[in-house]
Amino acid sequence: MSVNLKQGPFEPLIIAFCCNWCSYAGGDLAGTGRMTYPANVRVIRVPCSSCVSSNFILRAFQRGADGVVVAGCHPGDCHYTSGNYFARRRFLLLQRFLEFLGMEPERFQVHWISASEGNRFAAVMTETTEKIRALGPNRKLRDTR
Amino acid sequence: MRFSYYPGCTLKTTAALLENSALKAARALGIELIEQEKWQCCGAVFPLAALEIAPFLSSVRSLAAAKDTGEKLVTICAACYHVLKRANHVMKTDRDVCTKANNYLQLPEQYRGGTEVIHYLELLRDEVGFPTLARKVKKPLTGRKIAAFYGCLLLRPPAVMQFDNAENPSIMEDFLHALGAAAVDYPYRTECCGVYLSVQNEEIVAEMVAKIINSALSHGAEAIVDACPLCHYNLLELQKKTPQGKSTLPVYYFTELLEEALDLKDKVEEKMAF
Amino acid sequence: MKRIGVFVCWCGTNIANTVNIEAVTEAAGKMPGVVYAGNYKYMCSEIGQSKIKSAIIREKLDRFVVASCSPRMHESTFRKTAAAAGLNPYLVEIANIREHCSWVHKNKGEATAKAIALIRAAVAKAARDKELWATQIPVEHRALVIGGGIGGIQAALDIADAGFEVDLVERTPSIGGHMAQLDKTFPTLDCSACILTPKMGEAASHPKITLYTYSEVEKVDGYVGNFEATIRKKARSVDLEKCTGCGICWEKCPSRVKSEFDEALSMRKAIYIPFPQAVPNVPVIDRASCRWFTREKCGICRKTCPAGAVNFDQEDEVLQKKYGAIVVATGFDVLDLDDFGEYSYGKHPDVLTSLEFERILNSSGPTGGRLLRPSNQSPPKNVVFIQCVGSRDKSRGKPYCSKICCMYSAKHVILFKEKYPEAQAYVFYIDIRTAGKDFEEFHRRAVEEYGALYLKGSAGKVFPDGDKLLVKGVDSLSGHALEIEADMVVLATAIKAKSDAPQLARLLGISTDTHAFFMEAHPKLRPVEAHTAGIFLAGACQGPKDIPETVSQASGAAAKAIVLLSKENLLSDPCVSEVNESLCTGCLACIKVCPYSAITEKTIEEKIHGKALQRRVAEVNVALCQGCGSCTVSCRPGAVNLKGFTNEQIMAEVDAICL
Amino acid sequence: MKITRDNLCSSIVKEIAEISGENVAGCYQCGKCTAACPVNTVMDILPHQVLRFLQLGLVEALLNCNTIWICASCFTCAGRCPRGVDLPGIMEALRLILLRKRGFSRIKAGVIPRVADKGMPEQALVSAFRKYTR
Repeated sequence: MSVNLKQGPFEPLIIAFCCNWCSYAGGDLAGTGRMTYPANVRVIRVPCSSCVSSNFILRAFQRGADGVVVAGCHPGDCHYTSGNYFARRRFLLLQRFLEFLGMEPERFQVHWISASEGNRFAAVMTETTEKIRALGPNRKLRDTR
Repeated sequence: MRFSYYPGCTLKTTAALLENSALKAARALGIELIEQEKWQCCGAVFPLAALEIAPFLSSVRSLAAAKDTGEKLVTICAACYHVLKRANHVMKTDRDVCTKANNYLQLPEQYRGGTEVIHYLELLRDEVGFPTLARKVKKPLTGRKIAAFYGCLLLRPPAVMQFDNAENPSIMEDFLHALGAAAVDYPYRTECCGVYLSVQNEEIVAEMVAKIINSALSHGAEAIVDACPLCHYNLLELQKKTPQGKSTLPVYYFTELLEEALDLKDKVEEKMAF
Repeated sequence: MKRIGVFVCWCGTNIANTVNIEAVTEAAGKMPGVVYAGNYKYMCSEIGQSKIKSAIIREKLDRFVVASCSPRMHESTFRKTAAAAGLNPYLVEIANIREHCSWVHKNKGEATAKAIALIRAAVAKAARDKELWATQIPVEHRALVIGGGIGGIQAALDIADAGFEVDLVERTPSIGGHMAQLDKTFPTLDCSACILTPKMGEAASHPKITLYTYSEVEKVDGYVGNFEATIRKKARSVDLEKCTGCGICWEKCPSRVKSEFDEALSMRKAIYIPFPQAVPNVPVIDRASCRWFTREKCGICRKTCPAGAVNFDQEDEVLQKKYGAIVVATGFDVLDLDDFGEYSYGKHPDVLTSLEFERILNSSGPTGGRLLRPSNQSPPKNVVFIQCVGSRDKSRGKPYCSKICCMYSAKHVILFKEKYPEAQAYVFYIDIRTAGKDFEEFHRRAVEEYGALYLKGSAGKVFPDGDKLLVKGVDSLSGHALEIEADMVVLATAIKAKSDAPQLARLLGISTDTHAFFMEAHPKLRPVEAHTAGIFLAGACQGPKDIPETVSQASGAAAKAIVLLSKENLLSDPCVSEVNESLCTGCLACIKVCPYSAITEKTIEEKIHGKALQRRVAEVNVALCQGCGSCTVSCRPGAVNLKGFTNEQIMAEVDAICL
Repeated sequence: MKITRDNLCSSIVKEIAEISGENVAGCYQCGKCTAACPVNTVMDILPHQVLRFLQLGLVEALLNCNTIWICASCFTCAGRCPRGVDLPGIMEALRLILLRKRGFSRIKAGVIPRVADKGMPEQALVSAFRKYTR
């Protein structure tokens, strides 16, 4: 399901899982700095990128998200020391799995955004939205019930 | 009320109108202005070079003479007020110059700046009082929108002149209110009129005058009033050289309005007003 | 059925300008479980909070959502509001419709739709919130201060004076830091050593302070109240107890090396104390340049030491200690000028950095305080000071202002002119920044009383011209390009973070900014705390600072540490993992991913079909768990859940957003 | 342009300081004097630049500029200067350096009878003589 329910050009729905310490704070900084990015992005706050289960991502696609972003602290800068390393490994696997299912790799992205990178947060969200808008609605994994 | 009075050269010649109206009004208000016996020209500009004493010795003579009579020294001309007050300030604060001046003048008694120099406007405000003045007005200038023009000499430098709030003065407006007129506030009221630049650089002064006149006009003034013969000349004469090419705003000495409000003008003069 | 309240904040116009508050409130009122939805101009205000409290009572709310600014801003505020109204504080959720919505979107329709979606997610999460209770963890009443400059010394003294034990770890052989290198201090021109050395002595003799000089922190484990640090005491090769500091050893030592303390402007020995007032007044052997250690010859120091304190066999000592709080005060470095060839720095001895100039001015410095040109030992008549060398330079240097250069350059001008009243000082500046008590007045004295010619602009090139230096610069105020023949050129070189600051940050689990300065928890409201609880920042390691600022930040950090250390117990965040033992299969995959070793195994007894069976399950130590949630993902049967962020809650959020 | 201590402390710089009694180093070049000056549009060197030139010892340019003759000592600048610099005094000093030279006068021949005829007040003529001649 897309953001605008009305008929019109396709607007993708993007869910971003952001770790509380870096990327969510980076998103806050983007706000404080009034750096605009598309409203298609909806952020879910999690303590660490390592607590984002693949289930959450699959569920998002299943329920109609056109793209999913997981954002965490830069490698080495994890608030919990090592969480993002686990996340990185796990998501590499998930990315391959999604590709295997025939999904465009752009639909699931992992980014490292620090608390001081408000501009990067806005840029990543803008870029992702544009890429997915170009790809069109996601059809894989969708719950058609 | 009795005061020493220093007229100055200009009031005895080209600005006779200023002096006559001021003296007439003073008499009507019961003020006695005793003209100093041997006054000399104040020099028109205050010498700015440190250690130069010769140019203001004449001022010191007048100041000392006033001190001898124990009276405040009243001036009507803004330039004379400026020069006398600054000369007095130097005598009060610069011991070196003071000693030199005294040595040179060989006065019967040493002069150290004891005289108080006041302007005719201050006389009206502080000695007569604007409320009293308002009561004595016979023909109030009700409904007349008049812009006060202060110029430089009364106000600056502020620390020495201490005439009024230099950046936001009110004495002339308060004076106009006392006469029953409406005072027009406009941003150019404390600007420089161009002073003596009109001797050789009329075009510069014309430009400065144009700014002042236009500012007053755009704020609704029907006339402009001043307290300095040179401001008066520049505003009146160089207004004709402004791009409009003619006088658009009548220019008065403040004492002319005083005279009118106190109903001291003879019939012929009255016809000319406004 | 849950009774959820939704409170939408306008944040003045911050939210209300971009988000249709009425539409959002109306939509929220219709969300499942929501029995009340309202809005107010400033929800965080006293009035806003009392509106929430009275709604809780009036509408019998059992949980609520505030749609407002970031939870990082006011989550704790609204949790307190809940507690005040008798609700468990963890039954509160925040929908961030300011930073993540109204501030980043311009289209009101889109922003309103997004705000509704975010609130829907928060409501879905709130519906699954459970009451949570904080647990108590004990506090180790000892502080670790890293860095022995003025910041570290001040923090250590303050904490020790409050009655707590402090370990002060300094990497170099003596405490004192950069301040010990300075000649005079602005704006009072106090002699730097005169005000610093008493503090150094006080730190050394304080019964509650233990100095670890020539030592480094190698590892830090644990968490607030319970850190465990590994400290390496490098082998000094001199016995701290036996040595009397008589100085015979370094007099006799035949190896000469450039002195770090004198910025390489003088030589020191291989066995040395960095400067005469060093604390402790005990030398170290620099083994890399010592003949005994490099060639196994010499040994003069050991032979001559009357106390028999020299010990070539001494080894590094590694100790582990527990701390409740850590203060980081590791200071700064000076920018390397290799990329700034136009100043001829390093090519001509009369071109100096300001820190080098400081040493030349100093009476204990390489020239004994005589200000002479390094090239020919003659007195300089014309000295050109160039400010912003590498500062405010986003191409080759650092984009930030180094903050102290305007003031110390004014100080240098004054000290120079005091020595040579007939000489001329020139200062190239871009802006003069003298925001500090008596700072502007001090700067104006350099200009007006000491006649320094301040030239607005920079110097484009400095090069030798005969026995002088020709400085080509500009005075942008007059529009004149200038040439000045100088005897000496002093470069106000940028301050930068310590080159190994990122490593230390990693070790401590704190973050650094783009320039490797340590990041404070909040730039305005929590300027002395790091993001990690229990770690505090002091001095230039957090950003360029002068001495008074460093000292006040150090005292601030100390005060924060004292607040922590004076507690018997800390309340831990209840948002930690829990194991559902009935689901746990005992695979213990969670133990491998836990960064805090907070998960252990335990054996439980169960009765199955009337038979007692023992089996292995995972158990979370709530004092150690920091709530990252790594374990929840690693758990195959889904037995581990993170309280406050359960799998069910996040799934519900996903569903709500996709609706 | 070469800057040396000799330029900065030349005898003429000292003379200007002596006549005006002002230390030009007091000026920090905020430019308020220029911003406030009612005749800034017709000056070839702006008031704050006059101070800057003096700080740099560039007296020659100042003795050849029209600014010092256009400045009418209205004291608007001095009244507002945050550093309390008496710029009119410095302008006067620059004028005096020239006026004290033998035979120097800024009054153009024939100007006096022309303006006197127009009823210009004595105040103007005396002022002009005091400012333009010696």
